[in-house]
Parts: sequence; structure tokens; C-alpha cells
Amino acid sequence: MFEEMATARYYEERLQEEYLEGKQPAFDISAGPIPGELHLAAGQEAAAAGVCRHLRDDDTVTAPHRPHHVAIAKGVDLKRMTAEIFGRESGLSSGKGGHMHLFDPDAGFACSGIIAQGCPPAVGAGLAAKKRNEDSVAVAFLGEGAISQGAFLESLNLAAVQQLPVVFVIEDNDWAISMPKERVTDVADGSRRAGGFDMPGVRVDYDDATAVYDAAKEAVGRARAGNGPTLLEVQVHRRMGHFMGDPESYRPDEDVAAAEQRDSIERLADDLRSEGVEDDELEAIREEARERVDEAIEWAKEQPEPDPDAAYEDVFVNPPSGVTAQEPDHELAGGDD
Amino acid sequence: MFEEMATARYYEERLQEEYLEGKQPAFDISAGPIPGELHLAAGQEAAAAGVCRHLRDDDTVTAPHRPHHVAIAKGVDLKRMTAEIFGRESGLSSGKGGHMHLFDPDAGFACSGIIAQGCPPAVGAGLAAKKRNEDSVAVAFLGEGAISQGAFLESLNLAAVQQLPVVFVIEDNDWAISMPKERVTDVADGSRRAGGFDMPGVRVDYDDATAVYDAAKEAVGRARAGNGPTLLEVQVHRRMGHFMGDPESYRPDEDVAAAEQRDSIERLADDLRSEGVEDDELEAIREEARERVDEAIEWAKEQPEPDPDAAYEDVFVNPPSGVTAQEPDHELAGGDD
Amino acid sequence: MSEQEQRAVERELTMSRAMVEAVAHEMREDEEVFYMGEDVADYGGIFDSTEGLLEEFGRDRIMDVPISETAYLGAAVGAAQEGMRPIAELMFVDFFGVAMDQIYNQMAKNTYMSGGAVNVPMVLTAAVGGTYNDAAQHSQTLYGTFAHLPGMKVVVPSTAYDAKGLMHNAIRDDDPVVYLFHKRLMGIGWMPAPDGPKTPVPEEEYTIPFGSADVKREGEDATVVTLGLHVHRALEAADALAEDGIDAEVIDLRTLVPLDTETIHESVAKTGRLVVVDEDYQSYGVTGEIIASVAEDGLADLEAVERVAVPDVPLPYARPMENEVVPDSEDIESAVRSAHDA
Amino acid sequence: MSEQEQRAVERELTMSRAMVEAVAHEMREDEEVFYMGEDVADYGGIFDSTEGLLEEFGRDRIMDVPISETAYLGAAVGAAQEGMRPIAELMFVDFFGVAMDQIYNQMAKNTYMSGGAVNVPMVLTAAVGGTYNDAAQHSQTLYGTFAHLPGMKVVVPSTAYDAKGLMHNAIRDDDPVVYLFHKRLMGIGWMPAPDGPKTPVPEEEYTIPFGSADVKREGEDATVVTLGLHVHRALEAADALAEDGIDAEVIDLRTLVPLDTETIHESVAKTGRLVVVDEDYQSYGVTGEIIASVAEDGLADLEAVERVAVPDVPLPYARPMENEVVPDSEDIESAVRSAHDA
Ligand SMILES: Cc1ncc(C[n+]2csc(CCOP(=O)(O)OP(=O)(O)O)c2C)c(N)n1
Ligand SMILES: Cc1ncc(C[n+]2csc(CCOP(=O)(O)OP(=O)(O)O)c2C)c(N)n1
Ligand SMILES: [Mg+2]
Ligand SMILES: [Mg+2]
Repeated sequence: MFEEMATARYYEERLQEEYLEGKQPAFDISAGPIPGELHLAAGQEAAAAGVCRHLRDDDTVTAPHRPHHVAIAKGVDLKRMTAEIFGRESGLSSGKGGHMHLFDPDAGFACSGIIAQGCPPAVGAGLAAKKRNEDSVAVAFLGEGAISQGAFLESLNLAAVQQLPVVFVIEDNDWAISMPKERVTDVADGSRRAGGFDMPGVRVDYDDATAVYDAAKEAVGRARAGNGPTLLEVQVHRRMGHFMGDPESYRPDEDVAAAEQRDSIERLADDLRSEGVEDDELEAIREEARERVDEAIEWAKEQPEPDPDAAYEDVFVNPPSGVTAQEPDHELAGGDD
Repeated sequence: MFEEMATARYYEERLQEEYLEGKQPAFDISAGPIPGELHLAAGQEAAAAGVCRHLRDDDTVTAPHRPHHVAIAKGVDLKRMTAEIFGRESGLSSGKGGHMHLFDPDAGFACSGIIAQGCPPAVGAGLAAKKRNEDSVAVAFLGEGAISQGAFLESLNLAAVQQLPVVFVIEDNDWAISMPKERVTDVADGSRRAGGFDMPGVRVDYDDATAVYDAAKEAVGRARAGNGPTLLEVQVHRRMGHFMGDPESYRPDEDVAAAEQRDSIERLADDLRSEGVEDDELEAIREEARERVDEAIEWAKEQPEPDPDAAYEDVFVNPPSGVTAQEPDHELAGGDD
Repeated sequence: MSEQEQRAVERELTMSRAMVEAVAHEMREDEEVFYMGEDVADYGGIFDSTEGLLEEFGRDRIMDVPISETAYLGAAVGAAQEGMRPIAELMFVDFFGVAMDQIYNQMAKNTYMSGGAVNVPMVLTAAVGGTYNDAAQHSQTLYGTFAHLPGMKVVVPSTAYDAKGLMHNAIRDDDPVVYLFHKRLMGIGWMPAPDGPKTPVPEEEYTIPFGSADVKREGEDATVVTLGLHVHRALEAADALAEDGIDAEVIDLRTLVPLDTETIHESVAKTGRLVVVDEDYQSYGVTGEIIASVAEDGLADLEAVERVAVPDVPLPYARPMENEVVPDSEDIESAVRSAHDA
Repeated sequence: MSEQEQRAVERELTMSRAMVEAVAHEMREDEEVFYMGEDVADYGGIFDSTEGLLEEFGRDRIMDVPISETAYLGAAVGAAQEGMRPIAELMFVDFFGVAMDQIYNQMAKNTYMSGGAVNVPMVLTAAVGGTYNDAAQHSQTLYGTFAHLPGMKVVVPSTAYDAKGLMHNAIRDDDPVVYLFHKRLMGIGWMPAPDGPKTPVPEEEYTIPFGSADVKREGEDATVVTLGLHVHRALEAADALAEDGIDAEVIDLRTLVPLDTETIHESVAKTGRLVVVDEDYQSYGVTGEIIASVAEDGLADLEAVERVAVPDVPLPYARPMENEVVPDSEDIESAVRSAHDA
């Protein structure tokens, strides 16, 4: 876990740098090497790492708009993911998807930028496993702001009544953009939603990777053994704004300070040290993580941008013969506005 | 309550007669005096009557696709409702809505034919009451099959977090068309859904109007006092198929027989007798109900059918000047296919 | 044609039986095909779309699901991404609004958003249409809504023969297909169908490729472009017009995405008159698209244009009003006459 | 004009400030008006649509709500039916799919289904549009999807002046209004707007009636019909074309429902050339409708037709591809040239 967490943390810090550098002097969302919005998760690594440690390549994970730490924990190809985030041709989606739409079928990973809409497809992956008599499982990640969305709640019921091998993981960072949890639901412990569907619900109250690992072991184990779904909530502390450029003026200073103090990576390092792991070893892991990340970012930035006309491909995998997306028949200026 | 229940029961029996008679010799949904689908609720009267007894005209009720018994309990104009069901010009909606779309703003009543979609508007009525500092309440009725629908689950959360004066009433008849409750959810007691939103949930296990009355008294009282929403589930036993024409081949004979035995109207009659009400009095109420119903049906059948061109009106209450729904500019044959 | 083939082709089926036959065939051939929806198991589908399948395939492959369209349509997306081939039924197309995000933002876009790395080989079936007074929330066709949003193929059969071939193709297609069947055409016991949709259907499998419109009647004087139930109403209108010497060509689009513009343009080049008929809302929909596509490429051929569709009102309940707004054969007839006389 | 009025009219506002000014005015006048949405309180709206309103009106009237669009848009419907006048914001129009049933089956139809017994005086606001690489689920305009389904008025402002007047009208209208503002026009700090949308805006209230298109530039040689961001791109194209002596008229529709067909038809009667431009998907949408409506009533006037829209693909993320599919002024220019030369 330490490796994935260290990788994810450094990755997010590096992306932040690249992203913001490109937006200088005045922040302009359309400028710089990384297009579009960017939602980073530094501080949330424990949830992803503690859960994904129990997963295999043939298990499926769906992540929401803030997917990088989960992708890294699930073993998504770091170079191609980075190229995708930079909008390059060799990206996972050839530059069509971007940072909220990372798909790596080899690693069993998919995203959606719409709140809670990764839950139903995760249920579907669980359904496929059950139908095929395979013991793979599916995990849907979501934020605590997403637990009031129909797609999540309906998914709990469907997974429960069909006894599917699915684990729902809520990363509770207390905030949904500017809205604190208590403004959007009366239930401080989101895992309580599970009871109404007769599903076990568990909350890990502190972003302690070891505790997450233990709770996830049970939940994933239950799913893999054919004993149905679990809802797991993990308290995390995000160190950055909702998206890059978010002034976070709504967020009290204490809250930001508290998040900075609760560093789940340092905590795990302490745990490891007390189990006899040497500082050098930890530093070596960090160093390796930095190298991998730097290399991925370098590689990504060297990749070519996609051809504008590639935009017309991939609407369908079986494009109707003779019919592609309609290219305008008058002369096209495109590509340079 | 006895009066509303007796009225509703006789009403449904009469509608069934009218509906089926018109579909002879072979059942054809487009034939006969009552157009379209017809969902009847004979056997479910206790839920509606026990709850609505606590409501005033300025309280709002939303009902689903099976609305007549609720409408009667809420005091909807019986004649105009019947005319609407028969598709007549003097119907509540001038014949535009039909039996799943009954709107009587004077009685605070509305419907939707889409599962659970009456819940959010009920929450909105509660919100309006709260904003206006009025002590009116809103009640959303739904079937047990609807408790897995996002619109219902999201509504629970919104009502709870805003502490709105709303009561959700689940009529549990064990079936959602051909699907028994246990096939669609693991929770035998639907009121357990409430816990995940920190809302009180209560189940009345038998369609006993007095028990419903008592439970609803508390729930409506809580809402009216500004203490937030409640979820109430009532076991009912429907005596008819899902819609008229439903062969109910999926439903075991025992289940049908059981429903016929558990007659909530007889049960309430027993309760009333044991409180000293005379048989004559009960029979007089029944007789009056029959008269009212027969009169409403007679009246409705005498009403004129709407003018075909009325179809172009009422899309907007402020139709843009000079623009109405597009009448075809070529000569119109219409009205007789 | 062998005698047996001959017999097979003489066998007439209702549209629902033809669809079910294709589904059953594909389920026998491929274990990864399954059907999910509300009331598709014991009930056999409210509109007979799965009649008899539970008995053959059992509850695991003919799955009843909770009334939670977002969850189960999304589950179909997820299962399809794993390589299964789900058929998921939305009982009435009118219910799309409770699950549209899964339909248009996930099912239809995941292929593109993944640059083709994943694909979603599923079929979304739904019943469409009015004519039996089911009012505003249960009578729509919504053809245009699905056809407008990219990433879904949209199929609308009008006969048993087409329904079977198009269903085979839909299940085998590696992309998401929205297959919209008109209730009035199915041949359900309680909703008598007109004569047209019941046709000879071969017992063996066959596919009808998407994007090939079918000229259901040839004619020289006007081109009527339509689909679904209105193919039959247009044919009825054409028969009536023929008595007055107006010879209308009737084109059944069969699929809206892909759209066979070639067949339309060829016909208009011949007739010069275009009448577009559908049962969806008139504005910003199918009728506009067909006319615009001809105007773009064949403006010079066009002498007259008419459209016949639901006049931008929700579907009213009472019969006189529903009959008024749902185009009937006389509406089509008079539109063709207007075009012809223009 | 008094000196003070003069000063007022010289005051320039961004589009977002103009919208907020109208909302604040209506909220001061009428206690029944309130605004609900995600991040509309402390944040002031992700796209500045409620900036500053919390301070003046407090949490009861500027309400943050859980991320449950079905529940809160439906609650707006319910409150409107009680006679309140909610403004409910869907942060990105792309999210309509999670709440479409409340939007199109309840909000838009309850008036009709009740025969006018109830009405739903609410405004549904949503941000639309691309140009900043937010990819397939956050860059759509979806104009056509709303305009196609009956019962909603659909408003798309392109300038601060229009935005304010249309917002006043939207809030006062007794029917449901879908008010779609283009992110790129708002004048948000982190997303620089082009020059056009920032205009002089009077301090006092005024309304712009629905169904009145605005001729933003007069011209004799071709009619460009468009809306939203693309009004500005069309004006840019018109300037470039003018240098070559091609004089394009640019019509800003401002509302899609009701549609001002008269202004369009008059213009085409003059120019004979019709170019329709929008940022929605091309097929089965706005461009088709405008062309069909002219073809129906003014076929004889039409000498050439072109359309410029998103070519039926989801919006891609990477810049070169997004730039390719979102029409720019050069695309419009070349379409006008094609029409002109036809
Ligand atoms: C259906 C839908 N509604 C709203 C949004 C806009 N949105 C994106 S992220 C977000 C907040 C999510 O909060 P949470 O689930 O707690 O995740 P976090 O961002 O805190 O990781 C919102 C409202 C969306 N993407 N989809
Ligand atoms: C969103 C949606 N899905 C499906 C339907 C079709 N439908 C109408 S009633 C019904 C069953 C409802 O069961 P329940 O809620 O238990 O009510 P009951 O009919 O038993 O009174 C279904 C599936 C619908 N109207 N709306
Ligand atoms: Mg959060
Ligand atoms: Mg039921």
C-alpha cells in the first residue's frame, strides 16, 4: 500500500504543478499543457490503496470524477493514463476521454464524471461475474456527496437483492465542493445507508490505511465468497480544493489545517516502522515512486497530440458501412479556434 | 374513515363493471366508455383513509398510478374525477389527464403515472409550507414496488435534511405487477429504508384502518409540528389484478384468496360495532356511498366528450402570443381514426 | 426455394413472436446473451416481448429486476463492458427520464470516451406509441430524443419480418442499440394490431443491416418517409390516394441511426415531393431532420415539403383529442395531396 | 434620455452579473421567488450565477441542496404548483439525465395533464457548452433535447443585455422556463469570455418577450441563424465575410420555444441563403428544425442551405479534436461562402 500511496501523492503534486504552471499568469482554464478541469485527491490515498490491495486484475473498479489515486492503486498503466490527462494520442482513450474518463480494461478500471453513475456499471460487472460463475468482484468508489444520488441508492438495492459481489466505497472528505456533509444529509455515518437494504455497512473513522485494509479484506472477501455486497465508508482528508483553481473560500482555515495534519501516508509509514521496516526502505520506495511518476509525465509530454480528424472515429466500434459521423460537406476550417 | 372506504370500494367495483363491460366480447383496451389502462385499488382503502383522515384541504397529497381511493379519502371532487376517468370535457383535467393524472388543486391532490415521481413534488409542497411558515403538510403515496426507485430514496434524504413536513406512505400489497416484494428487495419491512436517512420509519403490519389512523396521527402530527418527515408502510391486500385485463397468472391462488379474506372494511365495521355503532348506521353510510358513486358515474357519462381541437390548448398557461401548438397547415382530417 | 423454405416463409407471425424468436435464437447460440427488465420473467413482458422465454431459459437469463431503471440499465452497461450481451427492457420508452444518464452519458458514450478501448454490446428495448388512450406519460415514441444524441443506434421495426431480422442484428452488433417497438404493432391479445405487421417470417435466422431503409411501396408522385406504426397508416393513405391517381412511394426508415439518406434522396429525385410522417413531437425531431437532409443535398429536386407529426403537445387522454393529434391515414393523405398540388 | 439613464446604459456588465441582477430584483419584489441548487449559496454558483445573493437573501432563499437532482428539481415542481416561483439550477445541463423525468414528464406536462388546473411557474437554469476541454459529460448544449419535448419554454441568451431581460421574463412567466446560459459567455474569472457578451445594461428592470429573435447584424446576402456562443462566432465570421463583400445577416434566436419563425422567414425571403449554426449535435436537432420550417413555408425563396453544428460525436477532450468538432468562425465563414456560391 505504501508504494501506491506514495506514488499517488507525488503524482498529484506533480500534476498540480504542471497544471497550474500552464495557467499563469492569470488562471485560464483553457490554457496550459493539461486541458479542462482537474480534480486531485492528495490526502485520500488510504481509501484507494487499502481497498485495491485486495483486488486482482480481473476485478473491476469504477471511480468518479476524482480517479487518479484509485487508478494507481488498481494498477492502471501510469504512462498511458498520464498521456490521457495531457490529451495525447497515446493516452488510454487516445485523448478522447480525459482525466474524468479513464478506461483501462486490462486493469479493470473505468470512470464516470457524473455523480454516482459508476455504481450501476459496477453492479453490472458483479452481475457478469456471478452469471459466469467467476469469483471476481467489483468495487465502486464515490464521494460522500454522492450518497444522496438515486444511482447509488438504487445500486445498493440491486446488488443486495441479487447478492452480487460488489463493494461500494465512500470516500468521505466532509465536502462536496462547497457543501459540508451535514448540509446535505442527516446521517453522519454514510455507511448507515446500507441498513435500509439489508446490507452490511462499515465505517472507518480515520484515514488509516491499515484499518481500511482490514475492513476491505472482510468486504472483498465476503463478495468473493459469494456472500453479497458491502458498503464501506472511509474518512479521508483532502489537502487540495475541489478542483484546481477552486479558491476554497467556503472552507474554514481550521479544516484545511486539520487535513494537512492528518497525513495518512505518514501514519502508514509510522505503522510500518513500528513493524520493523527501516527508514531507508521507505525512502527507497518513495524514490522509486518519484522516478516512475516523473518518467510517466515526461513520456506523456513527449507524445503527439491527436489528429483533429480522429474526433470522427470511435463513436461506434461497428460503424455502419459508408456512414461515419457527419463531416461537414462544406470546406472545413476547424482545428484552430 | 368508514365512509371514505365504503365509497372507494363501491367506486372501484362500479368502475370495473363499466370498464369491462365496454371491453366485451374480446378484451380490447381501446374500446368501451373508459379509455386506456385502469388500475384499481379495491382492498387498499385502509391506507388512504387512515392517513387522509388527518389531512386538511390545504395539505397536499400526491398519488401514483393507482389513485382513486386516495383521491376519495382526500376529498377530490368525485363527479369531476369520474368525468375525467371517462375522458369527458367536464373532467378535472378537461379529459386531458385521465385516470393516472388527476389534479384537483382545491383538494390539494395530484398524481403521476411514473413510479415514485410524486415524491419529489410532495417534498416541494412541504418546502413551500415551511418557507411560508404555514403548518400544512404533504403526503406522498407509493407502492412497495416503488421503494427501490431513486426518486423516492432521494426524496427521503431531502425531506430529512431540510426537516420538511412530509409523510411518505408505502402501500405494500406484496406485488409490483408480477414481481413479489422479495424478488425486488431484501427488506421485508420497507419502512426500514428510513433509517439510512435518520428518519423515523413505522410499519403497520395489517390493513387495519384504526392502526393506520393511529400511526398516521403521529406522523402527520410530527410533520405539522415542524418536527420533520416520517416514512410509514401499510400492509394492504389488493383484491384485483394490477390493471384491468391483467390475467394475474403469476399470482398464486392462495394469495388471491388471502386478499379476499382480509377485508379491511369489514374489519373496521367490526371495530365500529364493538364501539357501539349500530349495523343500521353502517348500512346507511354504505347506502349513501353507493348513491354518491352511482350519481357521479351517471353524471360523468352524460358529460360531453371534449372537442378534438381542445388538444391544442393548455400546453402553456401563458401561450406565447401568436404561437400555439402547431396545427398542421395542410387540411386536417383528424378526429376519427 | 425448397418446399420446406416455402412453408417456413408462409408461416405468419405477429411482431412480438418474431422478436421473441430472434431473442431465443441468439440466447441458444450465445450463453452471454441475457434479458433483464421488469415483468419479463413470469409475466412474459407486458407487451409479450419475452413471452415463453422464462420456461426455456430460466430465471438467471430472463431476469426480473426491481423498479430501478438507473440501476439495472446501468448494470447492463457494466455487464456489456465485461463482454456479456445484455438485452435490457425499459417497459415504456416514456420512462427514459428516470435513467437517461445511464443511457446517454454512459451506454452511448463509453465507447467514444475510451477511444474504443471498451465497447458496450447491449440492446435497450422499449415499447413506444399511443392510440389506446394511455395519456401523456405512456404514449410517446420519443424517436427523436434518442436519435439526436450520439452513440446509440436506433431501430424501429414496422413488421414481423423486419422485427426479427433487425433484432438478430441488434443483438450481434457490438455497439449499443436502442430497439423501439410500437405497442400497437405487437399483436398483443388485449390490443388488436392492424393487418400489416403480421407477415411471413422464415424460421431460420437472418439479419437486416442497419441503415437500409425499405421501400414498402413504390410510387412516382410523392415520397412519404415514415417508420413504425405510421408505415401502415401511410400505406393505407397511399391506397386511398391511388384511387385518385396519386401514386405515393412509402419509405420505411427502419433505423434512424444510421439513417439511410440515399434511399430518401433517390426517391425525392424521382418524385420531387417529400412528406415526412412520424408519431413523435413535430419540432426539433425526426421530421425536421429528414427535410433538412434533403434540402441540403437535393434542394433543386424539391418541389414541395410537408410534415405530419404530433403537434408539440403532450399526448392527451380522451379519444377525440388523442385521435386529433396522432396522425392518421387521412392526415397523411391530405398532406400528400397538399404536396402534390403545390 | 436623462443623464442618469444615459449613465445607466453605458454601464457594462458581464452576462453573469446581468443575470444575477435580474434574479435579485425579482427576489426583492416577490417573496415567493427563491433559488435552489448545488453550490449556489456560499460558492455563489460554480459559474457565478448566484454570486453575492446569499449575503443579501440568506440561506432560506438561496438554498444549497444535496446532489440529488431528481429530488430537488421535483421539489421545485411541487413548490411551483403551490404557487411559489422557484429558480432551480442544474449545474451543468449535461446532468439532465439523472432528473429528466421530473423535467419533461412532470414540470413540462403537469399543466397540460391537468387541463390548466395547475401550472408550474419555475425556471430551470443550467450551464451549457464547451470550448474548454471538459469532455463528453460536461460540454454539451443539448438545446434540441429540451426544445423537442413539449411544455417547456427554452431560452438561450447571448449577451448581458438579453440575459437580464430574458431572466426577468423567465421568472415572471407562469410556465416552466428552461434558461440555458453558455459558460464561455458568463465572464467568469477563470474562463475568459469573448468581447461580445459584455454589453451595456440598464439598471432598471426590463423584459424581453419570448419568441422574438434579434437581428444582431443586418445583411443582404445570406441569413445566419444561430444562438448562444455562436452568435459571437457568427458575427466574427460576418466581419471577415464583409471584407470580401459578402454581407451576412445574423439572427440570434434567443428562444427556441417559442421559435420566431417570422423573423427567419423574412430574412431568407430577402437573402435566399440559409446557414444554421449551433453547438448542439447536428442530427435531429435545432439545425434541422430551422431548415425544415423554412422549407415548409418558403421553399421557393430558398436557394441554398447549409448547417454547421457538432457532427454527431460526443465532445472529445483533447484540444485539437474539440476545436475540430465545435464550430468556429471559420467553419461558419466557409459555410456561408458555400451557400453564397451555390
Ligand atoms: C449528477 C451530478 N450532479 C452534480 C455534479 C457536479 N459535481 C461534480 S463533483 C461534485 C461534488 C462531489 O462531492 P463528493 O461526492 O463528496 O466528491 P468529492 O468531490 O468531495 O471527492 C459535484 C456536485 C455531477 N458531476 N454530477
Ligand atoms: C419509472 C417507472 N417504471 C416502471 C413503471 C411501470 N409500472 C407501473 S405500476 C408498476 C408496478 C408498481 O408496483 P407498486 O409500486 O408496488 O404499486 P402497485 O401497482 O402494486 O399498487 C410498474 C412497474 C412506471 N410507471 N414507472
Ligand atoms: Mg466529498
Ligand atoms: Mg405493490
